Amino acid sequence: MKEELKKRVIKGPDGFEFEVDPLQDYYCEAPPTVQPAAYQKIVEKIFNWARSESIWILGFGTGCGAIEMRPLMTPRFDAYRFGVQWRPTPRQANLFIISGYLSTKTLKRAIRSYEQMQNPKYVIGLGSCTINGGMYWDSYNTIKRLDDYLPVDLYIAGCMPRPEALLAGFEEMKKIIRAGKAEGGNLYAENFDWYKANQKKVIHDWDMPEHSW
Amino acid sequence: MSYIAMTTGFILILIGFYGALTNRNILRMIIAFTVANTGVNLVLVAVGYMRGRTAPILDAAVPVTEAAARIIDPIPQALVLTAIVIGVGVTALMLAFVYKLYATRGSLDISNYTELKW
Amino acid sequence: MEFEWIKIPYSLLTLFIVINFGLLLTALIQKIGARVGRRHGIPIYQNYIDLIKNYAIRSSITHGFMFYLGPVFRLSGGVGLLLFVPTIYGSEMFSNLSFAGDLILALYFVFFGALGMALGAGESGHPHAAIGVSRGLSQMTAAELPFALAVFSVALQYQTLSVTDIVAAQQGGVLNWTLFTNPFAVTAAMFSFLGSMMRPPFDVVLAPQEIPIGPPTEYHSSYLALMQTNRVIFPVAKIVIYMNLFFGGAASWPVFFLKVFLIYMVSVFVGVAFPRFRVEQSIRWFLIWAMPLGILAIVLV
Amino acid sequence: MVNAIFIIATGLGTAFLLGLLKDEWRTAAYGITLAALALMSWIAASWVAALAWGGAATVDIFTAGTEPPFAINLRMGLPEAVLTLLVNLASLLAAVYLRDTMFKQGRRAMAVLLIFAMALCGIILTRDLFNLFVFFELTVISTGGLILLSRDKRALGAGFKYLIASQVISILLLVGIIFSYHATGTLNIDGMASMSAQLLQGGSLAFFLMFIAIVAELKPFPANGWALDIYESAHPAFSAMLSAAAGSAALFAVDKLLLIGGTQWLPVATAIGIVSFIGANLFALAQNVDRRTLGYSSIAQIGLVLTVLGQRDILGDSYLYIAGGILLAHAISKAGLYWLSGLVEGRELTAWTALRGRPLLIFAFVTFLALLIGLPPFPGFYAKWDLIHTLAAQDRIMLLTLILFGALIEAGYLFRWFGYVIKREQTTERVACTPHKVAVVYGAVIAGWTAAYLWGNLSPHGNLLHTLPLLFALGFLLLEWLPVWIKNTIAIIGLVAWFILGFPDYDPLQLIFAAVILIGGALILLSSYHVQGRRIGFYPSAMLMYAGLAMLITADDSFSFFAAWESLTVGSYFLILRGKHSEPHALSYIIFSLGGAFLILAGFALASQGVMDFQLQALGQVTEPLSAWVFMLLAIGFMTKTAAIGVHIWLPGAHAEAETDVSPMVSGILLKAGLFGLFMLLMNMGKQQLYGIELTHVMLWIGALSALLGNLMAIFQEDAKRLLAYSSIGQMGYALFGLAMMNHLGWLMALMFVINHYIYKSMLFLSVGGIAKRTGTREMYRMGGLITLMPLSFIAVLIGIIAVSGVPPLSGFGGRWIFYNAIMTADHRLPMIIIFLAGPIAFLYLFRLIHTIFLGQLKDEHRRLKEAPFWLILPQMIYVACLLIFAVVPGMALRHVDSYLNQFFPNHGLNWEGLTITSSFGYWSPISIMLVIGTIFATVLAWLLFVNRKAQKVKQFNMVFAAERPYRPETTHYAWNFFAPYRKALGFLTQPLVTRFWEALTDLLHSLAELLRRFYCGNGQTYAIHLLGFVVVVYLLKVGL
Amino acid sequence: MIKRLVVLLLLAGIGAIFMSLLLGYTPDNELNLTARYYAEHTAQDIGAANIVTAIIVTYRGLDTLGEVTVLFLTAAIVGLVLAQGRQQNSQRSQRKLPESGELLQTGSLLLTPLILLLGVYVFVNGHLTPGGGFQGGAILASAILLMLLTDPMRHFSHRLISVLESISGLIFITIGVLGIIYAGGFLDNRILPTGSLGQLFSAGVIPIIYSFIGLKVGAEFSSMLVNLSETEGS
Repeated sequence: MKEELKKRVIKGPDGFEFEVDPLQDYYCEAPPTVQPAAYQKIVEKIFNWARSESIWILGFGTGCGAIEMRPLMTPRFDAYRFGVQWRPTPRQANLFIISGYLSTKTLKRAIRSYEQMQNPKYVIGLGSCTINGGMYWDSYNTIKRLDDYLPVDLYIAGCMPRPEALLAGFEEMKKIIRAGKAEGGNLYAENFDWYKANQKKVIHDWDMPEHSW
Repeated sequence: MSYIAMTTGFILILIGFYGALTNRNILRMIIAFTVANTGVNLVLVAVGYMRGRTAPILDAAVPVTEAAARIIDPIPQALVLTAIVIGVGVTALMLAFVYKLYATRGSLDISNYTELKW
Repeated sequence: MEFEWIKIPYSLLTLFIVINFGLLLTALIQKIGARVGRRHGIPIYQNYIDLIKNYAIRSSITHGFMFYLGPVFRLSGGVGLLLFVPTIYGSEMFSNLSFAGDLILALYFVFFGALGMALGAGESGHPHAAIGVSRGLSQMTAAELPFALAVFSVALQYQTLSVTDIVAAQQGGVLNWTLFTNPFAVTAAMFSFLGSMMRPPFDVVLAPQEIPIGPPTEYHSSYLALMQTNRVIFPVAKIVIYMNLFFGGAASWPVFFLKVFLIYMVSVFVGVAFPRFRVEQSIRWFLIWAMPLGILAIVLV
Repeated sequence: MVNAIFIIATGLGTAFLLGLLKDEWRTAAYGITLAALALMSWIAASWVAALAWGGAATVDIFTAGTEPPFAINLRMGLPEAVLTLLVNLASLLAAVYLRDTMFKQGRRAMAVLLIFAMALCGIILTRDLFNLFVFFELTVISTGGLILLSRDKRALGAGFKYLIASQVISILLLVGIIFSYHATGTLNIDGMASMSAQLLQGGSLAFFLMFIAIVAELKPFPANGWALDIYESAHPAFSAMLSAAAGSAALFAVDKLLLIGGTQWLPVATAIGIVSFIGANLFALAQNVDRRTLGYSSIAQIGLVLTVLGQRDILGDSYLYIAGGILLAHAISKAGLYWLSGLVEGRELTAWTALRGRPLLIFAFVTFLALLIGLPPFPGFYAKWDLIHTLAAQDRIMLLTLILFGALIEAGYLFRWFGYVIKREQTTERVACTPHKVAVVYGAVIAGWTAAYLWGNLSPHGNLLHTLPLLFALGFLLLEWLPVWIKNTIAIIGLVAWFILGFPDYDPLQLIFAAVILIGGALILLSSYHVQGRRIGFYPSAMLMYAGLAMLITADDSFSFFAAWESLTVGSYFLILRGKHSEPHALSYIIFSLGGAFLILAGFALASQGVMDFQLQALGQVTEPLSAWVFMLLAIGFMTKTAAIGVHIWLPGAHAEAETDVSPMVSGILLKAGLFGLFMLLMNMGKQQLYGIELTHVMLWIGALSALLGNLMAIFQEDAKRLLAYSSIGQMGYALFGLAMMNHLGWLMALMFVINHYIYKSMLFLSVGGIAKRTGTREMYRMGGLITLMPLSFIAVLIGIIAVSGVPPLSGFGGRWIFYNAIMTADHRLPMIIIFLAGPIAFLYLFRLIHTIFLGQLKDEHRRLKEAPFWLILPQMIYVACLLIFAVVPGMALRHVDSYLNQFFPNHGLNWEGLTITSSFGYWSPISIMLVIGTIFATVLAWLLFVNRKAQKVKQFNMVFAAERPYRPETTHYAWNFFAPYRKALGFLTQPLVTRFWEALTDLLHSLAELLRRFYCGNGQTYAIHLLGFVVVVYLLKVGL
Repeated sequence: MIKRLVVLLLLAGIGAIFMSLLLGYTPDNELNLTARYYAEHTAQDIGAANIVTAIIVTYRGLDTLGEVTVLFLTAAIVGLVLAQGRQQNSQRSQRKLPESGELLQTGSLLLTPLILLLGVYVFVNGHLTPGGGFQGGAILASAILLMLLTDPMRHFSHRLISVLESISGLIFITIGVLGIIYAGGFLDNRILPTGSLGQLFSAGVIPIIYSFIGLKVGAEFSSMLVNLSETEGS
């Protein structure tokens, strides 16, 4: 446990002493909950359509694949045509692209970012490394199977896949969303303990709350 | 006559002042002041002097009826007496101070008594 | 001008028109920007989808009372600003709620949304939000100055503070526009306009990666949807003021659409051509280049 | 009536009688001494009574059964009676005070004391020159003896230096006397005066020598080193006598001598006096030894009286009143202070902190300082008023300036001292409180107040001690033993009652100010209920301020206006000084305020041109070349109070360091005094031109610059109260600007600012004060995230900042709207630019205020904070309600004022018909705005509540932090140097140039004093040289050249 | 050096003042108003042959009272100063002084009574001849000085001296006050008949006053001398 997260005794301005437990006082402790779909099917359908046509990607490059995302913004590929755009903050993003191998160090950050995204949220594993570890299958420092840690909706295989493959992936993703099958967020909430156990297995210095709101 | 006395008086005053202002020894300063006082007294008397007249004592030589024409001005004489006595008093007081100063500090140099300043 | 109940539906109508126009306009502008970069850019209806999607996000968090109210302030500010200014000149229908106050009301009401938003962003506790607010407010104060000078100049020129009267004074031909009768004021105001549109070179407030989009960094889902709504209303409302003050106003909706678009394009022309200013640079820029024009406008009027 | 010669006979006889007693019978000897002094005092007192009230005439007392000029005669008139009473009373009290020393030293010391008193009476009574000399020598010698009473070893050296100087003086005096005698043939003063033509012909050297010798007895600056040494080292009781009694007697001697010298010697006295006054005051600045400071002050005061003596030719009937007032104030206060110094063991000025545990002694100290400085209602105040008026009427402007300058310096070091006493850390020094010594000090206090009452009664302007508000304030001194809540209730009732009483007589303008001051003051006082205990000193000061304010707005003539002004200044100074670290700020406040007050005094004096009962309306009748100067002086004076740029540097510290409930008083209410003054001024004088420059135009620029720079400086403050204080500078700049526009709406705007600024600044100061109280800091970056813990404070601040920034729908917008309408008709456009820039900047600091305190990250140590105390919150909530109401129906207060302003500016008023307020240019409908915005806001909020009903409440670290998490709240709260880009761009404007200017000025004065006082090298011989040098220089200046 | 120069310059200035006084001085040819009054009225009003004495004791009696007080004060203060010193040094053993010579001892035995007598003569005749209380008193004191020179260890009664001094002073004042009651004013000498000019018992109370002044002055000088000598002796 990092120093700043340990309990500490604090003296208030009036001289009154009390204990501060950062994990409780500074972080929301509630576990994630399953967010139901709209009551009306038709409404949900419309919503899913809108979600599929407005995919906001979290601008977070976790590995070498991040370099393949840049061309998507250029005139050559112009992903904006498809309603795809990048957001700098997880709060506003819907889609998290894990771009290539994910070191355990980065995993921690990836988990945090993922948990801070709002439901519904989607994960795309980009490249072979996210599927089975790829060429780093025996590395001490990368995770092998992304799905154990975050609910992946779609893998795009390749080492690395070209931007065109990504575009194809987006189209695929849209289909899944429209079909109402992209419920990764709820999956994560349902199997929260399982995911946490997996995550904690590889992340030894777990210095954050259970769920990063 | 009165001019001479007066001039002498003034010169004595100046000498007294000079002595008092340049000697650092306190005793010398006091003596210088007595010189100056003497000069003042001389000036006082000289102002009252009138040529060819006599002391303002009425006796056979100066009958009451002629007094106004015969005597010199008596007032400066009265004044000078007072001045002398006062001078004596102040001098005595200064000496007492000097005695006390010397007893406490063992110095007669005026420039050593400058602990109060600014 | 007195209040009548009929004004309420009329105002709602104005609002409806402007929201739709704004959604399309901003998409169009973005598309134009994309074309400059030789991209296709977003579809013209993309804003609608984004808006629906944001309302469709199922979960949300709140940092507290002010955080919650921030977007409400923001949108109220935008809507209020729009409705306090008569949209169409000569139309009783679309003079909206301008009976409540004159030009000064509009000028000061601009701050209402900004203040609320800043407060909401502040309560998120995010330092980047605070930095963004700091930059935004700093830049705004400098940018407002030439505009205020220009408005004062125009008010002096027409001897009135009523927007309707100012528009009325500009009728009867293009040459009667303030643009030609008081060019310094208009130039100063247009400089100020650049600064208030959050487009380059004055968009360091939102620096997307340095301080992830600044004040709204913690906002999402329906909060963001409200802010998006405001994002389409507010520039239009603002441009309406410019249009009324400097460009003869609009007597009909088509003219209105055209003028708003053209005025908006001014900031696009500048924006696509110039890189970003730092905040202190933009403050200096406004004080050195825009303010003297405003002073000239005041002195010469 | 007992023959006055018995004063002398008693003194001498008793002195001789003491020699008969055995050395051991000390109690008897002491008793006799006291009895003798009491008898002498009684004789003097009976003469005072007879001459002042009994209608007795001045009596000449012959000796030797011969008529003057042939024998010595004495005279007993009113001045003589008062002065002998003063001398004898001082001696009597000194004797009481010296009890222990007297017992130790025996009958000789008592005899010397008696002779000293007797000799001083002799100096006062005698009408014979040589006799005067004899009595002078007697005082010299007895001084030499009494110096020895001191336990201080250094006193001996000081005494000797004194004797050296006396020798020189007596030599010169004797030479002068004898030649004067020779020239006139008489030694009688009156006789000589009638022959003065004869005396003064041929260079008048004889008179010069006499005059300079007697003047040298007054210890004029710079020939006075020995005197200071005595003041410093002698027994305080003796220093008291030397300063009070001997100084007065010597002054009276000079007065007599000037009878001989006639008018042509008056300028010499004036010059020597004024040089002493300024020089000694200047040197006192650099002093930190109490008795020496008092010594400098004595010299200064005597110099001032000498200056007054030099004005005899123009003062006429009021000569005695003025000179006497200043002299009496000086004598009583200096004696009292010296006696007090005997109670304090340390000799540093700061050692007087020992007084702090004793409120009565502090009261005594305050009384003495007030007497000395000449604050109302003490004699010095009346005297200074008349003096300055006469000087102005006679065109002695230079002298007037110098006197006021010296008085300012004097007030500076005295108030600094007071600040030390109240605020400095207490040293280990104790107060040696023996009952008889304390009784003597109280005796002086009583004398001081009696003198105040008497002088008030004699004053042609009416007695200030008869005014109800002042009495009410002073009455709290008697209630100090009560607990706070009782006093507070009385105070509130008093304020409200005074408002109700005065209500029918106020015109609309006064009504607004009265409401802000009295009702507003009562509201702020509500917050004072949160204080426990007795809060000694608070209520008299606060009520003094309110009394001053209440009197100010109803004042008709210049005197009552100025008296009220000084009262409120002093009261507020005491209030401000109560803050924890407010000592230096309170000092700069009082210095600037007094400086401003002196300008006002000078302005009134110039305007009145000798008219005693000068009505404020008459300001309008002042004629051309003069009126501009009057206007300028008054305007600068008033602007000092509103803290216009250039004279603003006192405000931030004073307002920020004051106590929680004092800050709103001094900011919300006190600043309005300056505005009221400006209203009064502009109403009566209108536009003025000086060398072709329109002065209101200059004011316009000053207002605009104040607004800009005040706001700009506010945004860079880390201290919340300081921020508010700078904001006040800006706000007052706006108000000043509005006034200076000289049109209907400008004034209306200024009035609106009066109300608005009161409400929101009081509210903000109260909330910030409450928060500072809870968090224990005023630095905003140390706070943060308090919104959930202190929601009510947050609401107050939120409403406050919306109101200040002028954002609709709250009342601040009304002010802006009127402002825009006002500038449409203003003559000058360029200052508007600055005002335009200032407006949005206000937004910056306001946001910072609310953000860094309430939003952002909550700190560890603040997690358990409670909401501010109820009594702090209550007025805030009332203010919130007021702001909302005022926002909806501004016409409630303003429409009356608006129509009132029609008499000054008939054009461009507002139309208040119906719900919409219309001007010639635009319109504004507060109710509609409120409704529209409310409706839109509610609708949007309802919509958000609907779509966002499931929002999860998260905590402060649950945020996007670039995939990391925050470390500590301190490092996550972006608050310090919040507007860094602004500092980069415009920070150069906030260079503290003004502060540096004033600091350089005070540094200059201090280092000048520090450097020049080296001149007093401590060597008695050098002092004698100084003395001779002084004589020669005066000779060269007056006679030779 | 600079100091001397400054002093010389200053004195040049003072000298210039004196010089112009001197140059402006013209001796009177006849008595001025006041002096003439004294010359003409003293004999008749006061009855004193010595006009100066009349002036000193009566016309300017208040001055004289002051003078006496000066001496009284000085004596008191000198006593005060020296008494303090003595208190500190009283522990020390007294210094041994050499014997004064026989000539001095014999001479003083012979002269002391004569001197005292002369002193008394001088002050008793103050209103007739040059001299008076002050001169007489000083002469009296010189006798004491002679005695002290002869035997520095001689002890004088302080008490006696101070009683003498005080009583003389008190009588002076009492006579002055009696003047208010029985004659024209304070210190008026005419409470007793003025007698005939030139007689010993003439000039009202002047001889009495002058006698007491003489006693008082003598006592005061003596007191100072004694105090000084005792301090020196310790």
